[in-house]
Amino acid sequence: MTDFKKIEENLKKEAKRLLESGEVTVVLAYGKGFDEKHPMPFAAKSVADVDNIVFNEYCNYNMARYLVRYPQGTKIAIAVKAADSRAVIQLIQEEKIKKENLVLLGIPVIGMKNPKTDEVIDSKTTCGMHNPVLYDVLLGEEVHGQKIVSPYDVLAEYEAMDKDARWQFWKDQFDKCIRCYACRKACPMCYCDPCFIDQNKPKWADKAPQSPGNIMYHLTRFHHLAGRCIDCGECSRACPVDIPLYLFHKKVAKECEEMFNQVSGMSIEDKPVLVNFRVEDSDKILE
Amino acid sequence: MDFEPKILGIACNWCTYTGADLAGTTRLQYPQNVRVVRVMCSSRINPSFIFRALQLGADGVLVGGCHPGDCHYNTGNLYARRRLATTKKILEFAGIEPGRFRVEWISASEGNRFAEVVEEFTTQVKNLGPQTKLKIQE
Amino acid sequence: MLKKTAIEKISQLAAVLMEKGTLLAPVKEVAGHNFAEINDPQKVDLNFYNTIISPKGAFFPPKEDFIKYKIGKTITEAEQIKVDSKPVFLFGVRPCDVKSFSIMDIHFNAAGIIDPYWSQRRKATTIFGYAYDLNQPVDAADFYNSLGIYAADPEGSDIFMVKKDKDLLLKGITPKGEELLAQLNTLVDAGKDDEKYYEETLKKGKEYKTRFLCIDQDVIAKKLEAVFNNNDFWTKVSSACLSCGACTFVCPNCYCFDICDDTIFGKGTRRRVWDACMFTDFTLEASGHNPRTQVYQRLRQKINHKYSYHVKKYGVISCVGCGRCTRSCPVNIDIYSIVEEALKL
Amino acid sequence: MSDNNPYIPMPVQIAKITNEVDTNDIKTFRFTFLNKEDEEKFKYTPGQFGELSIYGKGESPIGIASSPTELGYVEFTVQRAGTIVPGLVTAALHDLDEGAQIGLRGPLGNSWPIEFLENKNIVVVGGGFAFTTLRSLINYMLYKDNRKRFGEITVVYGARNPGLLLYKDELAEWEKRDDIKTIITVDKGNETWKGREGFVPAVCKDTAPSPKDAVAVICGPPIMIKFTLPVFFELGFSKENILTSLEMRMKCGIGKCGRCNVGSQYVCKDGPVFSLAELDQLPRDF
Repeated sequence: MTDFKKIEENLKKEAKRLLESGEVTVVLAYGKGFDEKHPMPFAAKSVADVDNIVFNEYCNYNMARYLVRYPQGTKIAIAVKAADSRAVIQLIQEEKIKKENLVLLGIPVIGMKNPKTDEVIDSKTTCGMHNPVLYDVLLGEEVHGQKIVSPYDVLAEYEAMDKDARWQFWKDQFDKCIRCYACRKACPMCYCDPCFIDQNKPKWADKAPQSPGNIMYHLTRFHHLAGRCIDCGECSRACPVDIPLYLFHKKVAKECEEMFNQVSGMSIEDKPVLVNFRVEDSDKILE
Repeated sequence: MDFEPKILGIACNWCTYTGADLAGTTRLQYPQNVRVVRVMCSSRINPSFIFRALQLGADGVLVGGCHPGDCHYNTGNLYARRRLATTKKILEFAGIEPGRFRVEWISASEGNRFAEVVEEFTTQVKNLGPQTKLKIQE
Repeated sequence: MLKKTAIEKISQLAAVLMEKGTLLAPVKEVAGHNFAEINDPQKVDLNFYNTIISPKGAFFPPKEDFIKYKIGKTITEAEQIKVDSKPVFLFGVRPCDVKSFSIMDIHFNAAGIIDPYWSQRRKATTIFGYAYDLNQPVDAADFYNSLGIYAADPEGSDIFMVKKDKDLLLKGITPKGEELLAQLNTLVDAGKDDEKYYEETLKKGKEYKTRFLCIDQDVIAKKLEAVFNNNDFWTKVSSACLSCGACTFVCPNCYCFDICDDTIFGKGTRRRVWDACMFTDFTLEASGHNPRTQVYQRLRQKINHKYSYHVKKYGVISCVGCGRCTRSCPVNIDIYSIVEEALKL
Repeated sequence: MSDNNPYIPMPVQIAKITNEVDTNDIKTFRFTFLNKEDEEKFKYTPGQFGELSIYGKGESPIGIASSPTELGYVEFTVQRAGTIVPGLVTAALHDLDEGAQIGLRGPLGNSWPIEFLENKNIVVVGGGFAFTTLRSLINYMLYKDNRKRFGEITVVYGARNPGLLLYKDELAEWEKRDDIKTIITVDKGNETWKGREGFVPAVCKDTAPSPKDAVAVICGPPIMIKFTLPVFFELGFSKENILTSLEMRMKCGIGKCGRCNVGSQYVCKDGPVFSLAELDQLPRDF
């Protein structure tokens, strides 16, 4: 099991060192919330802030979400778990941030929990990896010897569904949506301003939270994240009405992986699959 | 009464649209269910067009572009291929019949092919019946 | 008048109410409970702590249609949508949420122009307040005690309900509630011990402690005014904020809305929909100018609106401490902590 | 409910469209009421605004440009918005012809404080497109029954170039009158321009209106306001005697929808007119 206390100590130590030496101006990590179970994303900007840093099994937040908030060129250190490091890589691929401005504090972790249900979420709602893909400093022991669970295993039940039943399932889910846009705001890859749904020319959907607009919003959002979603599960965790958005994102990611043979956020050399092509792509994918 | 599907055709200006023209000028017979919209390139097609078309009552959407390698803008349709393939998968997982969406490469000289594809696709959509899932109820 | 029914038989009561009008009651959903219009009396479920989304939707629905029209027709042919004047029963509202209605009343129903939709819905509705279950632990996010509300306050309800083991005690509070209670024939008269239990619960409610912070509304209003330009403070408390609308949409006291025209197939509807001050385009003017472009400005607006502007304008804090915003926040921003910190400055 | 529903617009007809500027993006629309009783209901004071409402597009809050002394109609000067945010309503309005019917809600907001202005010398400073409600005020004060209620009237109005001046005919008329001092300036003239050149703040400095018993009413782009205010402070105007009109995004116009607040004040209901002294009480959040 992961030693959360040890990681917290290392995180504090590194944050302190980086801020003290002036190597970075911000450390994006996790801070104390109103109780143990509810830590918060936290931006430490001075050595004094470091005391507030915590790390425990409820620190699910993908801190990559906050990277685009800082002006280009800001030196940032960021705590990254497996999926978070993939988000950083993906953002680097999309040229939203530059590697040289970042210090990645890698956190290998196993046993992250959903604070609402206390269940372990490793591969169910997130990508199922335990070790960060890219890091400058590793804050704990790499996790090895775990049974490898495909993050796509949870899809089997839904893929097996009859298409009408699947439609009904998704329609019911989307009908719950209150359009608070927590999903897109929690998503590290959703950085458009304005979002297509907020445009009034063309106006893609009603502003009112009702079925057609909700479906339009979510389907298009899934499309916009195709080949970019790094499966951190933040959208579904953020959702106040618990729409399992991660399922759809996983499915699209799986399909993209099969069609284009590339996993998102694994290498800074890659290009996002949908802004790339190979001449030898097969027409089979269209069938 | 027989079900006559409404089909939105989105055709690239340089190949498929010209191909459709050719089909017309050579007086080829094909079903009139397709309403064609011209775009400059198949890569101009925003996937939201397809979702929106289905919401607004299209029973099927047919996209036509140049053959890979023949794009007027060199690589447009190569991007489009990847993008529209993804669109298809999304429709499928949402529970919408994938048969309602089709992408075909039809060149400017393939009037015959255009007529054939429309014929085929119309029959296919006809068999699927009216699209009621995404369609917004009036 | 105190009446009672077995909680098992709650669906019978629901069925009677459904005959009389529209019944809005908590139902169980995947993520938790929410108020919904009841079509099946079996669906009513009182086994909840509090709903995810506040019951404000009963009077201020997520979308309220004003006018229906056809494109190309003249304006005089547009059709106004009337509010259904059928009686509405809002069943199982926690005391803090009941309090929120009276706060919203000032804005919609008293100050300036009266909002016709809110006021009509309010008139048509009978509120069944429902005391928190004092045997359940209090949620860590709640802080309604700080706003002077207690777990078993019947104030504001027409009928107040208290759970007694397997029974539900119902007490008429207002004449409207008394009258309705007398008509509900599925209920039986409560006994002496029930009366005692009811009274005791109201008393014990005072000891059912949530988080507590001494908030004097004038002090906090002044304080927030004073720290308005303290950008360091606001940047710090908003550094985690994602700027989504979850907190405002679940809030029982947030009333901001947008008026929009939704058109399709040559027809359109002008309606109002919930909007959130946390959205970037909330204050975006046609000129392109936006006074609140930064996250800290928007969060500052939200906190100030509830704890400062509202006090100045309407004389009361626009928050009832139900803890929903904290529970729903994807990043656990806690309005209570922010107020606490602001007071310390 | 129908009669008193504040969200339902009253039907009006476009009686006249005047193209105000060379760039064709500012037009004055004259509306007449389809129902006579609506005209009664639409009793306004200069400085108030209305919500122009086009079904299918939305609503736009626009200041009333006509004066209440002009009976039988109401005028709005509207700029086609859309450089940054596509302005659906204003674009649709600009595409309409005379005779078209739209909706109007109002009058909304407070107004220029007429009682406060009475028996005082009035200095009106306007810049560019923000002159509309000032025109309403000026015409109101110049009306034959009203003129004696006010002291000297000085108008300083500037635009970027002569082609962008609004209400050119009226400006010419005012220049002829002797009960109003009209100073028109443009940032940069052209071949035919014979008037003054220069920025509004500088012109105000030159004109140097006396602060004695005087109130300055200033409306214009933020940059103009920023440089004009110091001039007036220097001249000795107190903050209570400088009035301006704020702009905020609005939707309902009746203080319900909660978006146009500056501090505890709703610009749509408690404003848009504020004195600088009042603004000092509010947080800088606009």
